[in-house]
Parts: sequence; structure tokens; C-alpha cells
Amino acid sequence: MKPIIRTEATRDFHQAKWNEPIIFELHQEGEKGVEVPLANEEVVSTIGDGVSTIPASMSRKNRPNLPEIGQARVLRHYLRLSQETLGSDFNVEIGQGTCTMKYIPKINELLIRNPKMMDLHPLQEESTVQGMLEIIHNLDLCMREISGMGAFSFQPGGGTQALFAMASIVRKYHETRGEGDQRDEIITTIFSHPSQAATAVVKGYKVITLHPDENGFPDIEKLKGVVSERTAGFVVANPEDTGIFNSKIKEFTKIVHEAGGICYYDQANANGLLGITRAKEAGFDMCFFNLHKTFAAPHMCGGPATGALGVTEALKEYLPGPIVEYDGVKYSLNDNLQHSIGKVRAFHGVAQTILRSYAWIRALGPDGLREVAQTAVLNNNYLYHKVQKIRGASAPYVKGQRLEQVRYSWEQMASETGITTEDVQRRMTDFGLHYWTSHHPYIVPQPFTLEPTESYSKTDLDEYINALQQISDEAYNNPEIVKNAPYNSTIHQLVEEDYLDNPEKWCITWRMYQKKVLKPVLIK
Amino acid sequence: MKPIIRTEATRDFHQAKWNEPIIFELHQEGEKGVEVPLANEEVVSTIGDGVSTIPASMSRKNRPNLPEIGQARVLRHYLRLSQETLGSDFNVEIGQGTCTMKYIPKINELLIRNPKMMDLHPLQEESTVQGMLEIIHNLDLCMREISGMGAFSFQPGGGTQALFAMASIVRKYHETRGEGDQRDEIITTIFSHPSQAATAVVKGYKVITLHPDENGFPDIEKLKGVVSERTAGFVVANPEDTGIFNSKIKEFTKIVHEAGGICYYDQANANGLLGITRAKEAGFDMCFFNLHKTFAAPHMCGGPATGALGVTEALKEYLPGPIVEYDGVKYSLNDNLQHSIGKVRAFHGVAQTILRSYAWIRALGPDGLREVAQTAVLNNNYLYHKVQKIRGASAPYVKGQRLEQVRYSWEQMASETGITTEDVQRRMTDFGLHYWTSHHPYIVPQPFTLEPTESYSKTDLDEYINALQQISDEAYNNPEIVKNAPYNSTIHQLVEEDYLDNPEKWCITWRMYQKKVLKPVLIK
Amino acid sequence: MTKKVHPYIPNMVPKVKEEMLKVIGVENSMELYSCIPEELQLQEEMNIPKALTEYELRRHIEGLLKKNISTNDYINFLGAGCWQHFVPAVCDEINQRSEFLTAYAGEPYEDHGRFQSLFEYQSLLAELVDMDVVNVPTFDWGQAAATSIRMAARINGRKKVLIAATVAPERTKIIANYGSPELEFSNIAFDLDTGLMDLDDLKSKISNEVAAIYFENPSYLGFIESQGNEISVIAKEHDVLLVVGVDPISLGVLAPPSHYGADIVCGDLQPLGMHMNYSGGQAGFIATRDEETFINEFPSRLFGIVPTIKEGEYGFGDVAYERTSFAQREKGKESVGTQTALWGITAGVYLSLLGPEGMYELGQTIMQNSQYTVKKLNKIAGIQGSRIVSPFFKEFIVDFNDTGISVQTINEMLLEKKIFGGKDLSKEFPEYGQCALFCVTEVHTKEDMDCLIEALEDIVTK
Amino acid sequence: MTKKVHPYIPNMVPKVKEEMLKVIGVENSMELYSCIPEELQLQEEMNIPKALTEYELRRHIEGLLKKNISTNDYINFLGAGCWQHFVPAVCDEINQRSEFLTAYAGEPYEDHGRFQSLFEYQSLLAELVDMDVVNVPTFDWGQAAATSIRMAARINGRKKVLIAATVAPERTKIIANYGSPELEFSNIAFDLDTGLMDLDDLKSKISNEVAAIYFENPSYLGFIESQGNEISVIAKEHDVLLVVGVDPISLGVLAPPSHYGADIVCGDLQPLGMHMNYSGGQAGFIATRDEETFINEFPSRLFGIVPTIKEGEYGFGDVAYERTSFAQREKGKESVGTQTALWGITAGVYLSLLGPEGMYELGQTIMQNSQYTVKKLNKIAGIQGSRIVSPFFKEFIVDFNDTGISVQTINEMLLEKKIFGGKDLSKEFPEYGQCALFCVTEVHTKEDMDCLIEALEDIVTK
Ligand SMILES: Cc1ncc(COP(=O)(O)O)c(C=O)c1O
Ligand SMILES: Cc1ncc(COP(=O)(O)O)c(C=O)c1O
Repeated sequence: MKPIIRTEATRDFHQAKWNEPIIFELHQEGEKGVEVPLANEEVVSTIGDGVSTIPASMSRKNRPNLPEIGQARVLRHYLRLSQETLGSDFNVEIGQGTCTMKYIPKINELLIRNPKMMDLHPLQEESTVQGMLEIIHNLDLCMREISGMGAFSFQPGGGTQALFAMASIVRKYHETRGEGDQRDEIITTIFSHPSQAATAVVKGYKVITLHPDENGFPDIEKLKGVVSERTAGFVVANPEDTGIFNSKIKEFTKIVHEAGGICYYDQANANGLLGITRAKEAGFDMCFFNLHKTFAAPHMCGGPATGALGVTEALKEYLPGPIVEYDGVKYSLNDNLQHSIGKVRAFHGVAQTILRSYAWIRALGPDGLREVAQTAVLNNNYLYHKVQKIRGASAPYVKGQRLEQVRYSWEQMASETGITTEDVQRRMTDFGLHYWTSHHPYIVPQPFTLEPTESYSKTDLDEYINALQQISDEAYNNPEIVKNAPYNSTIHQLVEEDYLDNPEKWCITWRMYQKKVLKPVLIK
Repeated sequence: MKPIIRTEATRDFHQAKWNEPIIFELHQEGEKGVEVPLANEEVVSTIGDGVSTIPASMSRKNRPNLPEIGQARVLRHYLRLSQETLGSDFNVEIGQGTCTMKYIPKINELLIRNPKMMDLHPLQEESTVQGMLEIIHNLDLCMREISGMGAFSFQPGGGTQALFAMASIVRKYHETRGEGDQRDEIITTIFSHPSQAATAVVKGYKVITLHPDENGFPDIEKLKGVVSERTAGFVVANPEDTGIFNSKIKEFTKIVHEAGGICYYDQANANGLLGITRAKEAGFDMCFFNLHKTFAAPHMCGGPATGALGVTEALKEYLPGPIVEYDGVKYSLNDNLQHSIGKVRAFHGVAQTILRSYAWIRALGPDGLREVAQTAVLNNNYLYHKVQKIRGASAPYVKGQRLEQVRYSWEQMASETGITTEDVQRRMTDFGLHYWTSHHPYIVPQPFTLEPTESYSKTDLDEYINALQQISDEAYNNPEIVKNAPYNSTIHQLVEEDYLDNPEKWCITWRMYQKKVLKPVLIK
Repeated sequence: MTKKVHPYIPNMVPKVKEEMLKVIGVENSMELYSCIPEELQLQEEMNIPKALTEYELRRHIEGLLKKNISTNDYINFLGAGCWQHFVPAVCDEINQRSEFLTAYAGEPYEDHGRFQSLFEYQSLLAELVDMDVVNVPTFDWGQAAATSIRMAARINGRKKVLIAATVAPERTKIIANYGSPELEFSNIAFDLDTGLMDLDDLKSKISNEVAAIYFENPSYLGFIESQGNEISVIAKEHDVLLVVGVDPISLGVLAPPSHYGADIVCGDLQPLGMHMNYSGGQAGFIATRDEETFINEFPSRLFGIVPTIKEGEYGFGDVAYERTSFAQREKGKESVGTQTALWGITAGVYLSLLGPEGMYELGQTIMQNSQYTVKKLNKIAGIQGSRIVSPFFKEFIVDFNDTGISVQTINEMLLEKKIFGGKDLSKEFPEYGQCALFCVTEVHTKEDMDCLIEALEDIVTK
Repeated sequence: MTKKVHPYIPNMVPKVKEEMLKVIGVENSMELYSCIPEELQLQEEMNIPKALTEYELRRHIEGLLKKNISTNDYINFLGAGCWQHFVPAVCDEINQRSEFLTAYAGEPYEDHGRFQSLFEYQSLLAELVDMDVVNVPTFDWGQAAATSIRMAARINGRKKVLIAATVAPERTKIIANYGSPELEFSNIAFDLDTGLMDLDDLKSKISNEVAAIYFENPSYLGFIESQGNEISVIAKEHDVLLVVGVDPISLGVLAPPSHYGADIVCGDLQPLGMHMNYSGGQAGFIATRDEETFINEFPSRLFGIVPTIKEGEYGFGDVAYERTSFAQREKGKESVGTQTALWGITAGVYLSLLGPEGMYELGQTIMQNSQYTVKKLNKIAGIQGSRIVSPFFKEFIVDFNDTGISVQTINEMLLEKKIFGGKDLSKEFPEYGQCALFCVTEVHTKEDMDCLIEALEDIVTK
């Protein structure tokens, strides 16, 4: 036998492709996916059909037009669709920078499926959920250590909602002090998640956006120029999307505090900072962590998730309630917070995610958390070093000083070959890899953002780098390959027309597709 | 938008392909997949290193040469391999005739993961496993109804082991009556699972194999010719692999009984017979059901499984022990069976499978079981009708009379086009479908065996038929397509050399591959 | 002793680490932090317990969880925004699939399955609510209602909002929080005995400044608001948009709000295949007609279907992406982020499994069971099975005033009998005195219900 | 009333059924049974309870399972052939994958993943036992031992087999059953105090008619048989093949039998990642050298690696398929069928996770814990922690003779204290009187062990 030698630098990959119809196309009248429980015979004989009590105006006239499909076929359909989805468990998921796609420990998934967790009702008597409350409280204690904050709420259902909750606290705080109307501006930066600005507006604020200086740092002079008695709050991430750590962060918070504003910290991604530096020392009044990023809760196609919201002792009374407290004997829910903003999400938030993150922290311990941060930074700097060597790629702004991620640019390659970052994105799929450009607006031209986290080995990183290298080679030598990608994905290129933006054409549901596309054809 | 119309009769499919290295190639010295629990400090200080008590001769000198790989990479590897495996959940799995690949209800998989099942030790006090014993007993009662037998053991770990257990009972029975030496022949048929003959030989019997008559029935005249005072037993399935029901089965058992032999029934696959006809009425002394076939336990890449072994009241004392008994108050294990053959498998067999099958029966009820049988037969006859219309395909032997499966032949196509059943097999993978030829020897030339079970819809069956039709078309019009298949599978054709049969070349393990293939190359 | 390489951190391997540091050109990994001023560097060790191995972790967490008593251990009659329903096993199988569990925000190419299943979810729920447009799920009912109301206000440019006083207080809080400072809320009174909206009060408050009316059906208090058409007529007279919150599991038997004039429909997906998870199963939806003015106000993602360059193949993408905050930051519509996509997929699986008949039968079973319970409760001296006389769906207010025992005491006694009693309403709705909101669904067997009856008989007569 | 279409049986839909019957050309589906004589057709309805819906089924089964008390509820010291070990979560994730769960006997093309993972399992276990060849898993240790012995007998054409008297009685029964009528078994005596094989007895029984010697290490009684080399030398003198059964979880610290001359090694995979499952986790393995005479005697499947026509790609297939009963029916080697492939894959995952260090550390933890327990037991008056003086691995015989209390009574009292005591040996090994086989592994925390000690102190002094 000739030895099997794999010389290809990139993976010989093909994604599963099942060409599954839309679920409605599987309809077969009379089939059934599951039998629901029917009322006991005695119940029926006592009560009758149950539905005739419904007032005529409220009785549904015909059955909803759902498909009828046998159980095996429903299962097969969704299983096939699952194989057509590139979860982070399956690839070297470092191309979705800012999202902290780290390893999701399987033990945690097993723990959350415990009926003692899954089958708890949020209004149960405190005495019957002591274990759950203890977990929440323990996570709170850990989070306080990690951030230096004084209390946490796990109610927000993601980073965006945590940002919203913080903006709400900013408002409530100033209102409480009689400055609610006067302070109507929130300052943010352009290299931040769009939700920072967006949630401030939801809360009625005017948004002031700082642009970076030529080195990529938020511009301290500009900040000084915009703070005033109208400043309600300042929200920033550090590092921002560029991965550059702003070493003057404490000066920033000082300036804002001096103007009477609240400083709140977007630590959705704090992966390079665990045990290294904290919100408190940097002068923040509040911060949040995305448990589904730094703290290893899975992303689940986009939630449910948790934005763990921490505040200083002084702001504790503003938190959404209830929060968990412990008197040394018993855990309880405190819903009597004097200035509480009320609620942002039903009941207690996403308990599974709370449990997962607590489990993750306990699996690492304090040393492990520091190792997470250091390795994430090591991995990122390794990538940073290598990616810059790829023809056509660069990392704008200051040299070095990148922590857990970097925003790169294909500007040069695009201008030399016409291959854009979107082309690269499609081509990466052919190697079984995920690649994301960046948030809009593209301040960095032709951007892409890589964040390797601590979860990937050097071999994994090299695989990713090789794929980028190969695409660069293709772009310079045979750009059509890249232009026409993907080839090994579940589907080919979408037709570039206005199907998604033209109200005449867009189809958000199958019934719209039937009305707009199928019916006209059938009539003809 | 042009409506999306899928006109292809076959599926536009590609299997996931990850080109994963062999796990050893992922080795990175120092990485770790999981941290095992270490002894408590006090334990260590009390005991020391623990291992120095090992006598020098018994101490392992160097660590086993296992790879070192981080947890995420191990997981990714096996997840990718799973996607490269075509489980029955993913395809119209009707091409593996005789194997009864039916729908595996997800509820059952959920039930067996209950810690009250998963974490039971087989030697626990009876009082602590009453629920488990009740399940076993209930399944026994159901099985008695389905078969007419008097008692069941669920100890055998599959059909083959059930056949072995039955051969053991045959021997023990005759030994008990002083005819152990005299009766040294077991009669079987050629259209049966190889294990019927093979297990009889393990048990020291001479095997006599009956061939079918021209209509495909086991030849009753031949049976009469071979029974004698040497006949220990007769084992047969009905239908056999051909799917043809032998309506004279009762005469067969009568003939054997008259010669003093025991009749045992291979009902591995009884899917067409549930509630329709039973072992008892056909005159059998014993039978077995594969719970992983008819009774909806999954096949799990080939076990663990259960061959549920039923015997008449008269043979109960021969069963392997213990069996579960119920006195109206309490369930208990009876290991005092007078003539017990001893054991065939550790403890009580595969409890998960027992639970699954019990759950399946309870989900169907007596009417549902009959529907299973009738629908399996309906589906099979529909296929039978359609497949015979495909050019080059036929179903040898008597017309009609097929119950749950049919053995077909591509003899005509092979002679006309050179395309063999093995070629068809490879090509079917390109459509995301599984296809199996048949057991050896190929009495029916160029065979394939389809068994649609009750689980597949007409649409599913049509998809399978269309794929066969298309391959037939290709064979007649462009046979190279079929010859060179597969194209859309995880891998391409294996190199046809003696890698698997030449002792110089075969590599059953990675270390053999290294010695035989890699090392010589490296030395060069 | 050398540090142990953690199973989650492969590059802790010293040799590899060194190699990488060499490539980077630094001596040790702390150098990479030189950009962090010393005063910001944490000096002390965090007060977090030492690492546990996987097995220790499991013992630890399972030990904590054992302290809980779940609705699997006791019979549960709590609802009030999170409900115990039958979850088909296939739902769990799908949402536990590693691919779905760990995907995030991939592109149409590598995440075709995610896009398709969410498109299908949108389409399935659209049939249930009988409207054309459904979004990718949002956080929960409360936030979906808040956004629905904000959407209405943006559409007609008005600021006043009328909210039925029977709306769940928790949701009212969320709505208020999302609405302030822009919107101005007032309550619409209701009739204590019927629960129905006081149409006179509505008429007195409605005007051309009102952006939206919001009510829920079935209401938080369980009864069915049968005046949908009347409310709608009043709303239309003032060009007010009608926003209705709905429990989707009722829609096999109850008319969807679109049938009585709702412009925007919202609700919670939790009943459709999600375990309660101590409130981790909530997920919000918003549905509207296929009108540009509506679609352009959605903050959430909306997946649409697109053909690919290959005949017979299709893909998906974001409809009207430009309206989102992803595209426009503060100029986008509200904000979008990680919400509850996996629950959308799960709800899609659920609806695919149940189909039209299943949804009908389920609604029927629920109504039969809940009516049975009320009927039996009525037989207990001092207890009124349902304080509100209107028809109800799965929840109802049990009136304990005449027993002379407080709900709190009753619930404590029920707990002793391994029953979670209904939610005490005495704080939220003091006008009802000692009443509790009970929830009965298809998960309750006759034995479960009889057990409650017996327990209450016992408590009341003792 | 029309029959309900069952969710598992799509073609029960009347319209579809009719269409299909029409294609077939019969009136109703019972006609298709016309080949079954009436006297064979079952007339009465089977006495099986009516169908349950999924939810009812779940309540029913969970209700039954609640009657069990598991090793998760009580502290367990039972072993004796089925052992409680730490199961990494990744093992469960992989063996629950729908693809692996529902695959069966596919071809190298569509089941590449199954082939590769089983090839890898073979390769990983080969390293653990330090032998070249490992098969696709068989039923369990007992059957693997039986087949190993039969293989040996076929290789040297002899019929007598010597078996250590310390082999597990259950396994002896299986071996005897698979061996009869062809093979002739005799026991080799052992020393009661050391457990070690009586070499004099061995010498007196061995001859050139003996096919194989079989013993286990660690033995059923827990002790380590340290005379492997001596036994091997004696065996070789008579060209007898040495078959050794082994608990693979011990092989991080104990020498594998190949190091002391074993020709065939067998054992059970259950400790390597399988939950106990009331004995559903057992799976057998057989390992040999890469010699044609050995390989050709395997009844089981052996997957081998093969290149494909594409450079850099490989596949797998069955090595020496012709020897199997699949190929040759009664002329094949014994019989092959569905065995325990999924546990092979799982054991492969387990070994990949633990690696060499993990296997070592695990062995060490087990030995430390078990020695700790024995040491503490020794302090209890009347109890001898280990009746056998030889070193042991995870199991040991606790001697209660001097307490005057029977093992049965002790176990009953332990049960009251929520402890599953060791296996009562008084029937299997009456020579030891009132002794029990205890098992201590890495799953036992110090608290667990101390709890046992305290409980026994309590029992004995009371
Ligand atoms: C820095 C930053 N802030 C905020 C968010 C928003 O978090 P979420 O997606 O949970 O709403 C993210 C997540 O992408 C983020 O990376
Ligand atoms: C008719 C028949 N008998 C026996 C067997 C053997 O069963 P198992 O594979 O469980 O050993 C099978 C399974 O393929 C079968 O179909």
C-alpha cells in the first residue's frame, strides 16, 4: 500500500447537501407527527367537548393550515437541516470575531437536561428551588470577582438586552437625581457593537459616536470635546472590535464621571481579560458579560442567551428584579429594589445559560480563567502575525497591542484583484470554515475579524491560515475560482436580485411565496 | 421570482465529507481530552501513590501509546465521523432487507437516558429495581401474546446469540432425555440468516441445509428425506429472505416433531406477522424476536441488541437465568431453572433495548401492532409491484405471496449491461440511499433485498424506486456512470487490490499500518 | 510542578506555546499584555474555588440540583406566563443537535439548514396566527409586546398607548421599560366578574393621538376576551393599531387575533415545545401583514427565500436588512442581537409534528381538563372554581375568599401534599382578595386533577 | 369512527392506502395475507394494553422507573463484572448521535464514519493491550473469553482447557456453554490467602492435549495475578496458548497480558465509557498478534484500511471476510451478527479523551481509593478489609466472618443507610464464608468511602 499522505494544505471538504423541500411540501393529508394526550373518558363525560364554551366570535373557523407529516419524516427533515448547518462544534470557528466562539463543554449540556433544572417553574416556592438559587448566587459571586462589581442580574436575555438594561439604569439614575431631562446624550464609539448605539436610542437618548484616532484608539480629545452636562452615559468596549486595548480607559471614565455621566462597559467579550483586568479598576459603574461568549454558553443559532449585568454596590437598587440573595442559611428572591428599572425579561432570565456558565467557571477555577485569557491572547497574536504575511491582507492601525481579536483588511487584495471580503467569505465555506466580514459600517475597508479564543490548537489555527493563504493565491492567480464560490457548500450562490429588498418579491413565509410566486405561475 | 420547481426524480445529494485524519494523527503531545478525578489529598496522604503496591512484574513499564488530544478536537473528530455515517434516521432505509430498519422513536431514546435506568447496577437488591423488573416482566407478557410462547428470556445479545441459546437448549433437551449423542443434526434452509447454520455448528451439530423448490418454498419432500432419529432440531424463518410465506409451515414442524426433533423459529424479523400469525400455532417449541428489528430498538452500528428468546411452558426450565417472575406483589429474579443452559450473556442482557421495545409496544397497542404488520406488507407489495417493472430487475420464484420483504435480482440487467448489484450499491449512495445486496451465497443471482417496513410513506418508497429506475436507465444507456460511482459519497471507490485479504498488506489497526506501510516508506 | 494542560485549552502545552511565542517574537505571554497599565492589572487572585474535574463538577452540580423539587416530582398548577405542556421528544432531539446548538450567525452558504429551519418556523407560525409575516424570535412575550407597540407607534407616529388592565403585570413592566421615555401608557379598565375589557372606558380614552391598543387573549387571568371585533371597530374608527398578545397553543381552537382585526400579533413560543427551565424557555414572536410599512418597522431579522444559480435549488437571506441596527446602528429600528433562535426552530418542529389536527385536539384536551377542574372545585364548600364567569382556556382564578384561608396558607398546605398551587394574585390583583391563578393543561391526568381536589377538600374542611 | 393514523405508520392514511392497493391490484390489505392458512391466523385480539400517546407513555415509563433506586441515589460498592466508572460527557454525546444510533451494516461508502470510528477503536484498544489486532466488539467479556478459547483450540487443534478457579462464575458458565460439547474444561486451583494460581496444580494438569489456559487479571476476586510470566513459561513448554482476560481500565498502570506472554487477550469494554445500564453496557473484545493463523480464526469482523482511487483519501473494509459465517455460513468461524459496535465506538472516544496520562492517573486514583477503603475497613473490629493479601486493583474481598453477621444482613442494613454493599460471595465461594466483593473506583469520593466505613462501624458495633 502506498502510504496515504495528505499534502493538501486545505481540507478536502463537502458539506452535507440534502436538498430538503420546505416543510410544507412534505404535507400528506392524514399523516400525523405525534399524538397529543386526549382528555380522560370520565373527564369528557363530565364536561363534554370542552370547546363549545368558546364564544362564537372567538372560535377558530378552520384548522390552521399546517402540514401533516409522519413523525419519522419530520425528524428526518430537521436532522438533515441540522447537518446543513456549520455549528462551531464542527469547524475551526475563529472567523466570527467579536463573537467568542469557544468550545462548548458537553458536560454542561448534559447538566442542563437534568429534570431538576428543565422542569422547574419560575414561580415555585423558594424552598423548592434552593439548588437553582444557589447556582445563581454562586455565579453572581464569581462574576463579582471577575469584574469587581457589587451585584449581578442575569435577567437580560443577551448582550443587546443588557445594553438596554444599562441604558435604562442610566436613565433611571439621572431621573432619580432630577437630571432625567437634562442628560439626554450617550457617548459611544464606532468600533463597537451596533447595539450600544441602538439601545441608547430605544431609551430615548441622542447618540454621540466617537471615531478612532489614526492609531485606532478611541480619541480622548474628541471625548473631552463632547462631554457636557448633557452627558448621561458613556458606553464602550475595550478592546473594541479592532482588538486594540485602550490603555487610557481609566482617563476616559474619569472624564465622563467628572461631567456627571455614568460609565458602562460592554464586556460581551471579555475573553482576553479574565483575571487580568477588571471593570472596577477601569472606573466603570456597570458592565455586562455575554455568558454565550466569554462564559461558554452555546450560541444556539442565536439564543436564548444571557447578558450578565453587573453594577457597583451603589447602583444595585436599580437592577431589574428579582435578584437572588443569601442570608447564610437560605437563598431568596429579592424583588424590592428601591430604584429598580422594573423588568427587561420574564421571570429570572435563561437559567440553563446561568448553569452552564457557572459550570464552566468551576471547571476552570481562577487559574484556569487566567489561562483562558492568556491563551486567547497568545492565539490571537499568533494569527495576527501570520495573517499579516498573507499577500493582500493587513491589520490597520497601531502595530501590536492586540488582545483577543483583530480586525483585518483585504483592501489591498481587493484593489489588486477585485476579490472582495464577501468573495472570500463564500470561498471559505468550501474548506469547511466559517468567515464573517464585520459589523457595518466598514470603517476598515474590506474587513474581516478573527478571534481564535483559547479553544483552538495551533494546528487548527494553521488550517485556517492556510485556507486564507490559498484564497489569496487564487485571488491573485485565478480570481474566477473565488468569484464563483462556493462549490462544496449545501447550496450555490444566491441569485443577486432584489428578492430580499423588493416588497413585491420578498417572501418571508411559505404562504407569501405561494401568493407571490406560485399562484401567478399556476394561474398562467 | 421563478418558482423553485424540483423536477429531478432523484435527490440532489452530497454526503458530508470531512476527510478526517485517523485519530492518532491528531496527537499533540501534552494535550488532554478530559481530566480524570484524582484521589482526595487525605486519601493520598494516607495511602501514598497507590501504584507502588503493584508487583514489579505486573507494573506497566511505559504508558500506552494513545494519542493526546484536547477535548474539542476529539469531539469535532467524532461528530464529523457521525455526519459521514448514513443512519436510518437520515434516509429512506429500505434497502437493507431482512434487517427491518424501521423508525426508532425518539421518545424511547429519551426514556433510556433516565438515570433510574442508566445508573442501575445489575446486582442491586431486587427491592431497589422493582420498576426495571416490572418493565422486563411486562415485555415478557407482551411477547407471550405476540408469539403464543410460555416464557421469555431477554438475555441473548442479538439474534445470533438467541439462535445459539436455542441450539444450546436443543442440546440440553436431548441430553436430559439421554439422546444427546444420538441427535447430532440440525436442519435449516439456505434462504436463512447465516447464523442459523453457524450457531448450530458452534453447538456441535452437523448442519443439513434445505434448498428451495422451484417456487422458492423450503422443500417439504426434502425435509422428509432428511429427518431421522439423528434430527435434533429444525430452525427456519418464515418468511425467509425471499419474503415468501411458507404456508405449509405447520406440516414442517409436525414432521420434525414426529422425528423427535425440536422446532425453533427464527423470528428476528416478524414485522409482517404481528397479531396475524404466531409461533405457537405454527407448531414451534421456541422462537426469538430481534428487538432491534421488529421491535424498534435502534441498530447502533451493530449492537448492543437483544434477541428475545421465547419457549413453550415445557421448555421454560431450559432458559438461561435469571428470569423475572411476579407473584402479584413483588418482582423477583429466578435463577433456579432446573435444566438451564446456564448463561449466554452477562447478567440480564441489554436493559435499554428491553425498555425501548416495551415502550414501542405500549405506543402501538394491539391494534397498532397489527397495523404495523399490515402496513409493512402493503408497502412491500407496492414496492414488489413497482420494482418488477424496472428494466433488468426481477423477483424470482412464485408470483405474489410476499409478506414483508422481497429478494430481487438484477440478473437480466447484469447480463445485458455488465452492471452488477455491487455497482448498483455504490451508485445508490449518490442519491443518499442505502442498498444492500444480500447474504451469501447468492442463490438468487445479482440479488438485492428490499424491506420497506411500516415506517416509510408512499412518497419515500417512490423516491427509492425512482433511484433504482434511474440506475437501470444509466446501466442501459451509459453504464460508465454506474461503474465509476460513487461521486457524492464521503469517499470514492476503494482501490481493488488485496489490501484486505493479503496478510502482508492487511492493516487492522493504526499500529499495523505504521509497521507495514509507513515505516518501510520512512526507511527508504 | 508543571501546570496541567486544561482539556478546554489545547495551546497550554508548553512546547506549542513556546513555538507560538517565538513566531510572535515575545518571551512570555504576559508580555502581550504590556498595553494594559499596571494599575489596571489585577494583582490578587480571584476568590473563585479551584478547578474541578469533570466528574467532580458533575457531582457538585447534580448535588445542587438535587435540592430542587421539580414539576416532575410534584403536581404543578402554576402557569402565569410560563406553562407546563407536553414536549414531544423530537423537539428535544432537534434542539440538542450539536450543529444547531453551536451555530450562531453564519452565512446562507454554510448555515443553509439554520436559515431554512427558521424560515420554516416563520412560515408555520404564520399559519397558526393566520398572518403573512413572522419574525425570527425575540426575547419573550413581554419584549415582543413592547416592540409591537413601538412598531405601531412608529407606523402611525403617535405616542399614547392603551393597555388592558388585565395584561400580565410582569409584561406591563417590560412594556413600560421599553416604552419609556417615548410612549405614554394608560390602562383600560375591566369588569371584575367577566374579566372583559370595559368598552366604555376604552371609548373614553381612545383618540386620534392613540398609537395602539394592547390586550391579550386568552388573558393573563385566563378568560377569553370575546370582544375582539368590537375593540377592533373602535380602534379602526380612530386609526389606532390593534396589538394583541396571544398564547399560541390556544390557536388550534381559538380564533387568531387576525380574525378579529388585530394589526400586530405577538406572544410567547414557550408552550410550543419548550421545557419551562425556570423561565429559560421563553421566546417572543411578532406577526403582521405583508405590508411594507409594517415590515420596515421590525427590528428583528426576517428570513426570506431566494433562488440560487442552480435550477431547483434555493437559499435564504435577510429581508430588508437595511432597516436593522446591524446595518444602521442607531438609525436602525430599535436593536437586534442574540435573541432566541433555537426556540424558533423548536417551535417549528413542534408545529410540524402536531399539525392542524394535533393543535385542535390539544386545545380541546386543555379546555376539557381545565373545565373539569373548575367543575370539581366548585363542589368544594367555600371555593369558587372560577371567580370570572367568562369562558377560559387553560387558566382560571380560583376564589378562596370564602374559605377564610389565605392563598399563601393554602399553597403551603398544598406543598406539603406535593402540589404546587396556583399563583397568589392577592398582590397583583388585590381587588380579587384571596384568589389564585391556576393552570391546567394536557399534562394533567384525571388523577392529577383529582389529587388537587382532594387536597383542597382536605385543607378546607380541616 | 375512523382509525387514527399512527405517527409511526404514515401509510395508514386511507387515501394513500387505497392508492397503493390499487397499484398492487387487491381490494384490501388482508388479502395480501391469503398465503397464510386460516388455521394459522390469529383470531383473538392480543391481550396487550391499548396504545398510549407519547405523553402517557412517558408518564407510564417514568412512573415505573421511579420505583428504582439507582447508584445515583445511593452510594454503590457493587462491581463483580459491571462497574461504576466516570463516563465523560463526550462519550454520551457521540453515542447518542442519531447517525451512529441508527446506522447498521452499511457499506464503506455511505458509512465511512462508522468504519473509521470502529477502525480507530480497534487501533486505540490495540495500544492499550499492546497487541496488533483487535476485533469489532463482541457481546461481552464472557463470550469474548469463550471465543478466545475456541480460537485457541482451533489454532492448535486441541480440546482441553484449563481455567483458573478464580474466574468469574458467570463467565465460566458462558464459556462452558459456548465450549460444550467440543471442549473439555478443568479448573486450576488457587491459594485462598493470596488468590494466586496454584502453579503445582497447573503443572499437574497441563499436557500437550491442552489447548489453552485461561485466567483473568485483575481477577474476579480483585487481586492482581502476579505470576503471569511463570504461567506463560509453563504454557509455552507444552505449546499451550495463553488466554488472559483483563479489565482494560487497569491497563494505564498494570502491564497488559501481552507483556507476560498472553497469546490472546480478551475482556469487557464496559468500564471505558459505558453506563452500567443494569448490564446493558457490556461489550467484549479480543486481541491477538498480527499472525495469519490467529486472524483467520476470528469469528468477528475486523475492519482494515484501504486507499481509494483518489490520492490522499482512504476507506475501510472487512479484513479476511471469507472466514466469517456471513461469507461461509456453517463453514465460517463460529458465528457473527449484531454485537456491540456502538460500545466500541464509545470506548474509542473514551480512550481518545483520556490518553496515556489519563489512563495512568485513573488507574492510580482507583488504586489509591480502594486501598484507602481497605485500610479504613481494617480498623473496624471484626472486619478484615481484604481477605486476600495480594495487591488488588479496584475490587477486594471484605471478610465479615468475625463479626458474626452474615453478608446478607450487613447488606440489608447498608441498604437502609443508602449504600449498596459488595456482592455476597458466600454462594459462589463458600470457602470464604461470609465475605463480600467490594468495588471502589474513581467515582468514590472520600466522603463516599468514609460513609461506608461509618455505616459498617455502626452495624458491627451495634
Ligand atoms: C462587543 C459586543 N457587544 C454586544 C454584543 C451584543 O450581544 P448579543 O448578541 O447577545 O445581543 C456583542 C455580540 O455580538 C458584542 O460582541
Ligand atoms: C432472519 C434473521 N435471523 C437472524 C439474524 C441475526 O440477528 P443478529 O444480527 O441480531 O445477530 C438476523 C439479522 O440480521 C435475521 O434477519
